[in-house]
Amino acid sequence: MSVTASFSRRARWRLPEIVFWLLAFAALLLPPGKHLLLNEIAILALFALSLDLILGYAGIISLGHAAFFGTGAYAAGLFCKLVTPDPHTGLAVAIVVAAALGAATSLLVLRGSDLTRLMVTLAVALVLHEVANALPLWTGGADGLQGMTVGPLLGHFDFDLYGRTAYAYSLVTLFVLFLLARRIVHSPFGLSLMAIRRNPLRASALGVPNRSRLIAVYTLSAAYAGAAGALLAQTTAYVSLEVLDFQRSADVLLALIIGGTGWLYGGLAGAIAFKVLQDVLSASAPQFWMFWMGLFLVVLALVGRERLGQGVRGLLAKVMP
Amino acid sequence: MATILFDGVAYGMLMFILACGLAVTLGLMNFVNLAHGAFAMAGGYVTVTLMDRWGVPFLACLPAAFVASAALGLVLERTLYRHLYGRDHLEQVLFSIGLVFIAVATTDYFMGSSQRNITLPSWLQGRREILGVSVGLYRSFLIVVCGALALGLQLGLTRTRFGSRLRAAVDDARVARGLGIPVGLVFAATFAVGSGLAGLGGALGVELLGLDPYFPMKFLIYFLIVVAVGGTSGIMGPFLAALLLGIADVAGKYYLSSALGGFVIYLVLIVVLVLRPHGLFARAR
Amino acid sequence: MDVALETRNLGKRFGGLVATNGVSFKLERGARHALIGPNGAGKTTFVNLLTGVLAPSAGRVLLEDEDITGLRPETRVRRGLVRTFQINQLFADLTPLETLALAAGERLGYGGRWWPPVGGRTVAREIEHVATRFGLGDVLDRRTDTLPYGKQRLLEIAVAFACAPRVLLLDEPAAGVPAAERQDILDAIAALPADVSVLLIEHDMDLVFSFAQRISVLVDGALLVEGTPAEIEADPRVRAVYLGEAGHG
Amino acid sequence: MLRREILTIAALSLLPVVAFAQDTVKIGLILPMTGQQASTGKQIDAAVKLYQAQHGTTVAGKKVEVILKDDTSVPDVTKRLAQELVVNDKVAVLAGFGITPSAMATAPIATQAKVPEVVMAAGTSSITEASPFVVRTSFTLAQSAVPMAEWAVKNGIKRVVTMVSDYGPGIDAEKSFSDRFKAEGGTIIENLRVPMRAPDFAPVLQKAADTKADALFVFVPSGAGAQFVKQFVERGLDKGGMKLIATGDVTDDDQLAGMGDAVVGVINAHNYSANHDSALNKSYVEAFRKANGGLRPNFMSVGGYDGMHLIYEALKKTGGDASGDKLMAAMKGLAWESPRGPISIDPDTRDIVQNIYIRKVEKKDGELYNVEFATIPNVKDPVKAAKK
Repeated sequence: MSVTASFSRRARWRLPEIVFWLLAFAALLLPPGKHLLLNEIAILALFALSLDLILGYAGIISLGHAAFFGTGAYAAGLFCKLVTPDPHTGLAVAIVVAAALGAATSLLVLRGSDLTRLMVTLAVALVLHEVANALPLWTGGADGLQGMTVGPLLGHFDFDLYGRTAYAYSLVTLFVLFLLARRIVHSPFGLSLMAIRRNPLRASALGVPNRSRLIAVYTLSAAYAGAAGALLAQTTAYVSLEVLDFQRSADVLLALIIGGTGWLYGGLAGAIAFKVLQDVLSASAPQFWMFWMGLFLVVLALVGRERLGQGVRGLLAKVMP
Repeated sequence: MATILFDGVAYGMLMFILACGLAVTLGLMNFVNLAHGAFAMAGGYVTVTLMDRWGVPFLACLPAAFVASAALGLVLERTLYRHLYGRDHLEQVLFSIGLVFIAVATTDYFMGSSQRNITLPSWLQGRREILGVSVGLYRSFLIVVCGALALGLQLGLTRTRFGSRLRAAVDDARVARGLGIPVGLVFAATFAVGSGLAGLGGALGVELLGLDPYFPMKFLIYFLIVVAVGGTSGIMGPFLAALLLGIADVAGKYYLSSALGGFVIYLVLIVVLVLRPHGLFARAR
Repeated sequence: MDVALETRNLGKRFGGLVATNGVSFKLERGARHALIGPNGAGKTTFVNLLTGVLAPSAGRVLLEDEDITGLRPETRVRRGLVRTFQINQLFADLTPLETLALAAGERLGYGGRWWPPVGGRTVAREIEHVATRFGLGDVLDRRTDTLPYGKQRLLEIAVAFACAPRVLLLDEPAAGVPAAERQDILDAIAALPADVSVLLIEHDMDLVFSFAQRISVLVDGALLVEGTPAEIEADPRVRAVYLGEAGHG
Repeated sequence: MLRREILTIAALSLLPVVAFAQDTVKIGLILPMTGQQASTGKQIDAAVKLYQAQHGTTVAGKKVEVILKDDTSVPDVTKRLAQELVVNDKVAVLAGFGITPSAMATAPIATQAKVPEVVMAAGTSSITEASPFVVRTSFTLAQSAVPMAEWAVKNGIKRVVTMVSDYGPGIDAEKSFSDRFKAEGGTIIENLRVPMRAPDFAPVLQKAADTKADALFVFVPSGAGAQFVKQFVERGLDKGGMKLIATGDVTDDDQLAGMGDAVVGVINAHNYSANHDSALNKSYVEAFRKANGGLRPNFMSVGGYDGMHLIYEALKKTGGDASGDKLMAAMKGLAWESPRGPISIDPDTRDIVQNIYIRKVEKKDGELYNVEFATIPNVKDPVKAAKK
């Protein structure tokens, strides 16, 4: 049947995807040295993936996504300190807490222009930042949350100085959540999100309940961001106010735009490009790397990420979803 | 009480001058220019350098700051910005953040990363009793200058040929071109004036806000708040929003404890935007 | 007499402007009814009030005797009140397959599912059925914006049809379609099932008179007159309105 | 296969990661070179470079190599950089740390890898307690705030309003000042805090003015000081008879010259003034300015300069042995003369012991300086002292 065949083609795994993940896992076997950076990349990739779910798939732009990242980080940190050092339950708790915050604040971003949403999300993150600063008994205030001793992974593997355990943990979490996201964007729910992003009026004329879908995806995205925050808290055994900082929201937005919105690998590619570039530039020019980074962004925008990436993307889009 | 109100008004007026260029580019030209603060910073550094190095009097620095920033705006508009009109908002974000990075790094390289200060002329220092209220002379100066500028802008936008051309160009660039309006030039001139005003605001703000290479990032949030709350349909909305922001900020910090005072302004922002997604003073659509 | 869709004293004002003025209107079950009116008569506002995009300032909307005035657009769609769009509002970079899957999936209650992939057996069968009916079978996998305009307009109707309408609002379905492809659209409309009540909002008098059994005329936001095509054609007020509007109709 | 891999990782992580018997001793210098704290990073970086230019790059037969990294003041980045420096570059010492959270985040690495962490800037008291490998060459806020409180009481100031930036160091300053001031019989009328994002001080200053206190004690991070003092004067508080007393961050040497005459007469307490009267300091200031285009060294710079001195001296004592335990043992109790005056490392707390000077801003040779007029010798961190 042609229709069924067409459908099954939509979600099929392509070779480059498989290669990508094999490489990511193979990096675990590298000699120690780069796993710490890889861990940071995996966390930023997950964070960017979470932003892509709302920006690329549902059209909600956010300049305050750190609200959920930070909430997840603090939730994981406090849970580790107060309840149990086991990382897995901590991760689960962080996801639930961030998702709850996402559900609660989703009502604020249901309508409005890009500018409105930009400002509302930004304001939510800033409020949380101030709240965290105002509760030093809980969060440690500006000194950061200390005294986290994260338990071993699966009860066996300690988070060591080399960061290999950390990278393995973050990568597996990223991979599992990526699989879930991949499943979701190819589901009827994902399809309806794409319709809402393109034209909300039209989507509702097809019977799509825009509000509940947006609430659902915003909550989901918050959960993902919370997971990323929890990974950061657990692999660094430390949470500071910077997890809620404006800079963090801006960075993840930059990374996602660099990689391209609306395809799941955009956040991943962007995170790799952004972090590697930052690492290389700031190692070679600690005082002046911002200039080169800025130049890169300007050129990227002027040449047009579309045009620049069209060759590459066109090729990839054929083989990746 | 009156003093607090007065302080807030002065602060708000300054914010308006700094942000009104953004209201025009974002609101009228639909361009997300997150690098707006860089032009303000340019004006600030022009002033500091002129005063420090060549002893130019403060008043003479203000027009210089305007002209320098406007020229910078014009050059960048003609060479870079215009290629991004009508492009995706996200690409504009990418571009303008990149520009901020470049501006910050370059300024840091040439001007150093420390805070810079100016010394006001003595006739602008100190306080006076006016109608029983003790007011700062510099803040009074700010209110007079910025108030006059706001009035001038409003008249310029509504009463002059240039204003009507701009509005036509913004409404529908194609139709405007058909009517013989040089749309590209109108946009460039508008952009330059907006940048110039930001530069002037930067010069006026050194005394109150300080000046360092990270100025464009530090105050971006405030500029965006002014534009978002004010709505993007003209100049008066952002003007009122800036006043409101100034008064709310100052009064919030005065009457509430620090912990609350810090985020009262953001809560107000959320409430306003949820109730009026297009801004407090936007015309209903 | 069975009423499919009804408005009672429906009104809408924007500030001082009255866009819809006390419209009481009935669409009978299985009707082929047309709504005409000069430019600016308030047809678009009226459709937006019916579909729930706008909230009325006064009056009620009833679908099969049930009050739906406060319902959201998507809820109305699921109750069977479906519309097509006058200006092309299809999802340009999705395929007809995806667009139809969206409509059919929502109707069959799969729309919110996030685990199974798009296009279960029921939905696939439904799409094949609709695609065959509207002659879209061979273009299902192409991007919508690469289709000939006539096909796009057909897809517009097909998508609405996939929502299983009981009342279908057709907003200028043939506007802008090249003459060569026009007949396909007319055929598709003519072949709509008899139990679907159709309200055609149209400028094109040829289409109106060939299709409609009843016609309502909307002028300045209010119903001017309603009757059979012959009655409308003979009505001097309608003539006055249309002659007054130079070069139209 | 996987199992063996895991065992290898486990085995590796047990080894202390230190370079033994190598000819080069590497120091990982992590500073905020960009971002709001960039001026701190630049001062310290310049001082470290100056120290190496003056004292050579070889000590006890070892070549000392400094690797500079920019952490942009984001603590998780600091931590990652520290880890990479330890694992990849095998540094023997971690140094720098512009802000408290950065130093705190790195402390577990220092403990785990047994690598000394020389804190050259961050000023919260508790940092040295976060790891037995932390040693500090900057200052603690309480070190400045407590002598300020004592001086105020002795000089007839009875009723004080405090105003601090609302974050860790600010709260430290507020608490230590208030506690001591009250203990000495003074009255704190109100503790005001300003949010970190506070571009306008007008409202808090108005609040302070309304209290009609004898003096306003203030801590704001270096950088916000100039605006604060200007607005203080603009509000006429100085003429209203309210004294302004502060920690030395407010009248930071880095910016003092450009602050204008408004700051003349501000009384403050701190560990270093570029105007400190000693031969060593005069040559230090001169060399620093020469190497950095006229930039005046501030209290951050001496933290970096003395930090390098500490590392060099410790290496001399160990005869070039750069293992963490030996270096730490050598560092404890070291005493020397710094450009700021005599200083030493408290062997119990690994925190710095130094003179605190009460200063007044004055114009000398047409430039503004913090002129020292009273000395409180050998001040230990009062917060830790109180705990004993």
